[in-house]
Parts: sequence; C-alpha cells; structure tokens
Amino acid sequence: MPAVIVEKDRCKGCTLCVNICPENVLAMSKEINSKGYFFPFMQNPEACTGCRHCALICPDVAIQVEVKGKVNQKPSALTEKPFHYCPGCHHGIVHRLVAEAIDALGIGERAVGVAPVGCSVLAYDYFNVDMHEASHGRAPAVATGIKRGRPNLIVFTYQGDGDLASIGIAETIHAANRGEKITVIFINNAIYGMTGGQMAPTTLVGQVATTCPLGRDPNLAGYPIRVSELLKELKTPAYIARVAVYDAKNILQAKQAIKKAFDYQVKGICYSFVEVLSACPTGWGMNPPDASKWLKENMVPYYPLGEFKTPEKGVVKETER
Amino acid sequence: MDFVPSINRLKKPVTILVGHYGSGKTEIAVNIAFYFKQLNKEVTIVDLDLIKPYFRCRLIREDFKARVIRLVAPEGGAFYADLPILLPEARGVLEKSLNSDEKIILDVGGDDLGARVLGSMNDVISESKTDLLFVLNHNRPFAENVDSVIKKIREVEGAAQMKITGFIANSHLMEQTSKDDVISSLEISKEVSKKTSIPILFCAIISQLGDEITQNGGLQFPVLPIERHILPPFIAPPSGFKRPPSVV
Amino acid sequence: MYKEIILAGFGGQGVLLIGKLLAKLGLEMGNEVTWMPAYGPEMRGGTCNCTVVISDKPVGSPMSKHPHGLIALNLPSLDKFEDFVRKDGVIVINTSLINRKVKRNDVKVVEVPANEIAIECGSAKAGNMVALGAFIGATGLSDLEMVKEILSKSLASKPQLIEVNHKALTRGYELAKGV
Amino acid sequence: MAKKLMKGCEAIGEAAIKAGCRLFFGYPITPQNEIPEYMSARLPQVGGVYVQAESEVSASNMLYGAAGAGCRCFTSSSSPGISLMQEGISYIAGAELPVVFINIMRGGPGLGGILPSQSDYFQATKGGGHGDYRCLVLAPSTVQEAADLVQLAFDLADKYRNPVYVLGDGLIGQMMEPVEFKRTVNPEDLPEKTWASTGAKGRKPNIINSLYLDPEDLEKHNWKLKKKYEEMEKNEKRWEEFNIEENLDVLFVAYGTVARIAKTAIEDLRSKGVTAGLFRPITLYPFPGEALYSVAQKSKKVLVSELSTGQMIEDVRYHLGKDREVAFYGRVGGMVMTPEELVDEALKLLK
Repeated sequence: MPAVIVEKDRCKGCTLCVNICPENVLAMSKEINSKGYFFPFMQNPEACTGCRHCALICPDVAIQVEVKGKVNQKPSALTEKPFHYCPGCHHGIVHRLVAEAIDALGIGERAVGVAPVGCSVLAYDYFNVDMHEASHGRAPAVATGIKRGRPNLIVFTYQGDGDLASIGIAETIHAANRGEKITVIFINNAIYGMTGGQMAPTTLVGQVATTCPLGRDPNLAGYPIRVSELLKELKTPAYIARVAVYDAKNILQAKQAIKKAFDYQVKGICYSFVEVLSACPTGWGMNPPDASKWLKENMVPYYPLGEFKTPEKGVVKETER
Repeated sequence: MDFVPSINRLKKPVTILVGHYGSGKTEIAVNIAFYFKQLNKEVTIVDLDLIKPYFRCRLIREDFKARVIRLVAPEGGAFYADLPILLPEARGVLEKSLNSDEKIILDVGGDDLGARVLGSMNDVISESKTDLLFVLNHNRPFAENVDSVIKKIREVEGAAQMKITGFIANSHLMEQTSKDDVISSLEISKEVSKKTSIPILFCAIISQLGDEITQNGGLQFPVLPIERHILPPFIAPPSGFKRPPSVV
Repeated sequence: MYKEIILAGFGGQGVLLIGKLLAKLGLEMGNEVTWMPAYGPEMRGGTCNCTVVISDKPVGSPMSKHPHGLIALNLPSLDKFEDFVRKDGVIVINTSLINRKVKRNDVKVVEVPANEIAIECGSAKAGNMVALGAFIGATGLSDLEMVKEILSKSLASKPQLIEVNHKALTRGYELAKGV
Repeated sequence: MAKKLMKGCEAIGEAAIKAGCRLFFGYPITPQNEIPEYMSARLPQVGGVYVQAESEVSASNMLYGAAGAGCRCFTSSSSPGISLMQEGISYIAGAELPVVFINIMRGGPGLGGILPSQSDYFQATKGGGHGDYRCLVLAPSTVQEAADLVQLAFDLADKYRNPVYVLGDGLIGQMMEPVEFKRTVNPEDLPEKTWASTGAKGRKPNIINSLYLDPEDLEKHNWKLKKKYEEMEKNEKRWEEFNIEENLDVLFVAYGTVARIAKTAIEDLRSKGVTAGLFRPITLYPFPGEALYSVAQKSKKVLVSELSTGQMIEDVRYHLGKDREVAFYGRVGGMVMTPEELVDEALKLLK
C-alpha cells in the first residue's frame, strides 16, 4: 500500500496537500510541530493510490510518497535548509522544479543561479549550486556578466514581478533582445511580497494592495504588464512560456517548461524564459487553498498559459491585445 | 626650412583632410591654412569634425582671426557641444569654391564615420577642384600595417563617395619623434602608395626635427614642417600664438 | 516606573501585535512609551522581535540590552535573549514550542503551553494573547480589565475575534496568577 | 615593444588588454567614448568579449556578475555614468570582487558639460555609493602613466578583491602622447580564483553575496572590510615629488592634468627667482598624507589647485593640521587653468 511520509518539522501547515488529495487521504493533525504548525497525516490510508499529488504541491519539500517500496527522492540541487517562505507560498514548489530540472539534465556542477532582491533573496541558501546575490532588478545583467565571462556555465536567474517587470524591465528586455544564453524563471504573484504587499506592475485591475488600497485603477497605474507577451514580440529570444503551479496538472506542465528552458541553454540556444503564475497567500490576505483558487479564477484569464514562442516554431501563441 | 615646394603641390582650391581617427588631420589643416596665408591667399578653414569634441581647430579661433583666416565652426553654446552640428555655411563655402580661387581647407572627423559628412555634400564638391588627402600615421592604433591602412582607405572613400587623391605621411610620436621614426614609417607609406597607386604628396614632420633632417641629407622627399597649435594647457604654444581658453 | 520588555517569536505568531498592545497599555496608564520592531525581510517564517519601553519620564534609548521582561514564544528567542534579562526580571516562555527549562535562577519564570491553550480557547492563532495575559499576571503591570478594553478597541473592526482573544488573555493571566 | 601614439582613452583600453582583461561592459558617454570604441574593435581580435549594456546601471551589474565568475573585467564611463554605476560598485565592494572602473571626469553637477573636470574626487575617494566602503583610486597625469596605472589597477583589484578607480580628467582621456606597454599578461597565466562561481565541481557551492541579514554578521563583515582598507592604506600610498628642496617658497599640491600645469608654472616661477615645488598624489585613496606633511614642512606656502571648487583640499587640510594655512586655486565647469594663472596665484600668495 502506498504511504505518504511527512517530514513534520519542515511542514508549515499550509493544507495544500490535504486540499489537492483526490481521495481525501490526508487531514491536518491536532498536534503542532516544533514551529507551532499543524501538519498533515494519513487519516484514511487505505484510500491512497500513490498519485503523489501531495508531494508535487508541497511547497516545503516536506512530503515523500512511498509506492511499491520506492520513495521519490528530494532533488540533489536543493540543500537541506528549510525554506523561509510563508505557508502555502508557491516559491517552494518552483524551487523544487528548478532543482529537478538541474538534476535531470545533470548540470549541477556547472549551474550558477542569480537571485536578486525579493522574497527569494535567500535562494542562495536553498540551491545546491554556485549562486550570486544581485541587486533589485539587475539579475539579467549579472547573469550576462557571468555567462559572457564563462560561456560553459549554465546560468539562470530567479526573479519576482517587482524585480523583473518594474525596476528591472530594461535589463529584462535587453538581455532577451541580446539573446543572452541564460534561463530566466519569473515568479509572477501580482504583488510585492517581500516589502509587505504593495502594488506590483502585474497586480490585476481592481486587486487591492497596500499602495492601491482601493484596488488597482488602470487610469492611475495602467494595466498589468503581460511580460511573456511583451517578450515574445522580440525577434531574438528563443523560448517564452507561461505556466502555473496551483494544481498537479499545471505543476507537471511547469516542470516540463522549466526543464525545456534549461535544455535549450544546454544546447546553446539563446534566451529562455518561463513565467510562473504563483500565489502569495500572505500578500493577498488569503489562506493557501483559497489563494490557489483565486489564482486560477483571476490570474489565469488575464495571463493565459502556454508556450508563446519556441525555437522550433517561433511565435506560437497570440493572446488578446 | 622652406615649405613652399611642398605646399605648392596643393594646386587645387579645395583641400580636404581625411584619415584614421587621431592621425593628425586637424594639426595639418591648421598648418596648411597658415602656410597659404603666408603666400597671401584668401583662406577659409571649415571645422567639420562632428565626431570628437576635444582638440578641434575651432579652439584656436582667436589665432585664425588675428591672421585673417575665416573659420567656419559652430558658435555660441554649440561651440562646446558634442552634437553633430553641420553648419549650413559649410555648404555655402563649398558652393562658392566652384567659381573662386580662394583656398578652402576642410578638417573632417576621423575614420569612415567622420568622412560620411562629405558624402552628404558631394553635390557641391567638385573632384576637379579638390585634393582629397589621406593623413597616415603608422604609430597610431589600427594603422600599423599596409593591409589595415588600405582597408581604411577604401572605407573612407566609400563613406565620402570620392577617391583619395594623395597621401600625407605623418608618422610621428609628437615631441618624442626621432628621425629614424620618420624614415622607417615613410617606408610603409611608400608601400601603401605603391599598392594603391595613390601618390604621397609630402611628409609632414614636427618642426623641431626639421634641422636634423635637412642637415643629414634630408629625406629625399618633400617635407612639410608642422608646428603644434592645439595643445593641452601645460604646453606653451609657438610664439606669437595665443593659448586657447580650453581644450575642446 | 521604567520597564523594558522584549517580545520574540517566529514571524506569524503575533509578536508585534502583543507588543503594540503592551505599548498602548503603557500609554493608557499615563506613561511615555516606545515600540520598536526588528524583523527579517520575509513576512513570515523568520524570527522577529520587538522591544517595548514604558516609562514615566521621556524614553531615551528605544533599544533594550537588559530587559526587565521577556516573552519568548519559541526556542530561538529564549536562546537569544535569556542571558540578558535583568536579575529579578520576568520571563514568560511558550512551552508548546520550547522544550527546555529556563537556565536562570535569579528571574521569575512563567511557563505557559500557549499554543495548546489557544486551541482550547478556539483559535490556534491566539497563543500570543495567552502569553501576554501570563506576562500581565506575572508582573502585575495592570489589571486584566484594562488590557481587555485595549484589545477590544484594537479589534473593533473584527468583533468576531474579541471573545476568543479575551478568553486566551484570561487563561494566560490566571495561569500566571496561579488561579 | 615600440612606442605608439595614443589617446589616453586608447592607451587605457590597450593597457587593460595587456593586463589580461578580456571583458568590457559599458555604455557610451562623452568624453570617454574612445574606450568602448577601442575595446569593441580590439577585444574580438584577442578572443575577448565586448558588451554594450543598456545602461550604466546594467553595465556595473554585468561587471558584478563577470567578476563573481572570476574573470578580469572593467568598464569606463564619465561622471554622470559613474553615478549610475554606484549601485554595482557598492555591491562589488560588499561582495569583495575585483573590478576596475575608469572615470574620465567631466564637469557637473547633473548633466554638466563635456569638458574636463576633477569634481568627482569626493565620490571616488569617500565611497560614492551606499555603505561603508572604500575604493582604491589611482590618478594618472600622463597618457603613459594612465596605461601603467590601469595595469596596476587590475593587480591591486585582484590583490585586495576590491573595486579600483582610475580617475582621469577629460584631458587625460583625450590627449595624445606616445605610450609604451611594459608588460603583457596572458589571461591563462593569472592565478585561479577559488572563491569564484565557476561551477561547483568537486567542491561546495560558492556564493557571491553582500547580503547579511544578521546584524552581528554584517557588523563583522564591515570590520573585516575596514581591516582590508587599513591594509591598503599601509601598502598602497603613491605620490610624486617634483622640484622639492629645503626652503621652498611655495609648494603646489595637485593631481592629474593640473599637476602638469603646475609643473610648467614651477619652471616659470624658478625663472622668476621663486623656488616652487610640487607634491602630486598618485593614489587619491589612500591619500599620501604623511608624505605630504613632511614635504610641506619645507615650504613657506602651500597652494592646492584642482579642477573643482575644492575637494582634495579637504584631505590636504586634514593632514597638514588646522594651524597650517592652505591656499586654493580652482577652475570648474570645464575651464582649465593656464600655467600663467598658477604663476600669478603663487606670486600673489608670496607678496
């Protein structure tokens, strides 16, 4: 019988696993762990089919699933250090997907990550590869410097929406347009998480943030920027995709896209970019399952998912202008 | 040292100086202007250097004024600008040259980039009335070997939409130039000349070398002695000339 | 009257909030107060602490090297601040998350299983109120009604939360008083 | 190697290549465009890479990346561009990376003008960006010295893992003089940088970072940096003494082009029977204050001259003490003093 193994002290009680489980196997315990969080347990173990949805969605790499004596491995491109992110924050999921891509392609010994200012400012503690801290918005410039100096390295940036689409939009566009052979992972959660929930360039119209307390007004702040659509219009960049990580199917698609993006770089094809729609339960003021639901219902319609440009087919997706 | 045999080789009314960036075009243009004036000619010098804002001939406008040489260059605020300002007067001067004996000297910016300005005015430049001279200094970067020089000549001709009619060999290291420097680099100029069939009109040498060169049998070549006028503030200008107020 | 109090725990445990309540309490009592937070760049999950100074004269330094009181909601907080508490000071520790004893024997120690009590009161998030109640009880800083009143004002926009938080405050207070 | 006639800017570019540098990141601004132009032509010839960044902010961050990856790299700009680069410079200082910055100074503040100036002395020597850091600052006064100091700058940057400025006024960049390159470094011969991000093969991951969330750690880091700066102060002070003798009438203190103008003025003053000498700091940080102090004891008067309203003079006054009178003569906005102006000023002072 399959078994869900919970590393309880890594858990932050976000309940995403309980929510995603198609067979209602999991429930939250009445005990708390060493951090004061409730954690999941198998309330209904015989119903478990070993589908691993819970392990897929866990943002804290706290769940392993044993199926027929085999346990899925934690990626070796992640360190053992627990993430500092809020409960239910999608950063953890994307960290794991990036690390899995690095493992799958066997590039851990030549990967260099660049993490600028934002909630993921401490990413250098989590990725088990050489890492650069960067200033706000400048990750593509720093990555350019690394890649031009050492073209044999596989260089990626990991950036949020304030960083990539506001203060660093020039660096973003020009690195893409120069065709830097780097991979950019863009976390779009429509808010400034780190500084406490201010409006981002990607905040949706009507969405409340601490610097647009009445909701984003397009007459004052313009419409949210669709970065993937913006970049796909450039002639140079090779791969532009938008994915989400709110459910198992999307996580698997995101995993594919991220792996592809790295693979293009390994093959020497220029600039690959993956935008990941992510939830910020704290910044949005919602519990984690509600935040995932809000993302699906509000962000996805405005930010359509899919591959916008691939090196094989060029521009593949038109969206509403 | 007598400059007349050399300067007399410039028979046409219009002299245009092109060449590698930093080859010494401006200083030669200024000297030629002064020599023409010593021969009592009407002289106009046009500062067409749209490329680099420092060490341009407009700097010594006071000296031109004192010697009744007309200087065509931006005035007022634009005097110091690093903007590519092409004066309408430049066209006017050239149009007039088609029917006049006045000596007109055009100091053009470096490389093919600087020579582009000539292409834009080729309707008022008559090839029969113009010496288009390429100033060659082998001691400058990117001018070290024959092939790179010939490549640059072709690029400049393409941008100017005109053929180069002669060379001025100007191999020098400023105050540190020795006679040997001049002689050895003159050989390279001769080789370029042979390969391109463009004649060397004269060899420009820094004037303090003049005596040494004439005393030792000379170069067996027409020589044009050059005084430096456009100088950094810590070098004194030749006597009778004013120190420019600044360097651009 | 001059008291320095450090309140510390994980981000998300409501440390800053009970610090503010304590500062408002000091103000209500007619004192000068300062409230100063110190926390990491991340919203939750990191450690955070704040310092409250209550004084009957204008407050000088808002920092505290040697506090009169410490509320430690988790182990790292106790590890970090225990040694600095003044002799005869008060340390409130949350035994739900702290699995060791206070080493000092020259201070008054109040042990409260704040998370468990909070769950019993009806909200897992009210552990901070249990600890605050215990601190008030242990120090006798003011009477409990005054604290409840301030809390009611602070929660005016979320009246549904008042009752459970009052309950949590009271349980902590009574535990410290040995009721 | 034979001498070549070069502009200061070109000599700086060639010196970088001769120092084994194969990476340039920059953005055009007058009066230093000859450096990026030269690098864009020369680097491909030697297997190097030239990148024109989208802004100076970006350029300085590209340098941060390349230096973190263990590559010798440099940029050049002029005053307003250097201001934009301060973000990267602060991070580079914080993460302790070796990068060479060339500033061919023009007049400011704001957009100012394109003519020569020395008005970025404070910015270069006192930090410039945010945080408690220092950059080594080398100030050439001839084209030859510009070339020599650029080569030295790369070595010092590596030695101290610290940003190094070569600070030239517009004249140094634009003037042509003969140059000789005394040595050529092959990039392959440079010692390996074990701390760099070169791929974590057979070792623990390296992290290039200036973030210290724990204030105790950040304080430790700052004191560690301070110790390094003290080391630089101990080892790297450089200066030139010109015509220094006992019983000087007047001692000029000047750097860069102004020092050369002062030399011309000194010759002139000597012909007028006035004994004048020059103290020329070559490193502006660390400032050779002790050497200046002992030279100044030999002179009746001290006259500081700068292309600013008075910046280096504050360091001069600091080192000479409150009681010592220090006179000043400056020109700004792109105006450059003539030797005659300095002669007049010295004579006025001695009256």
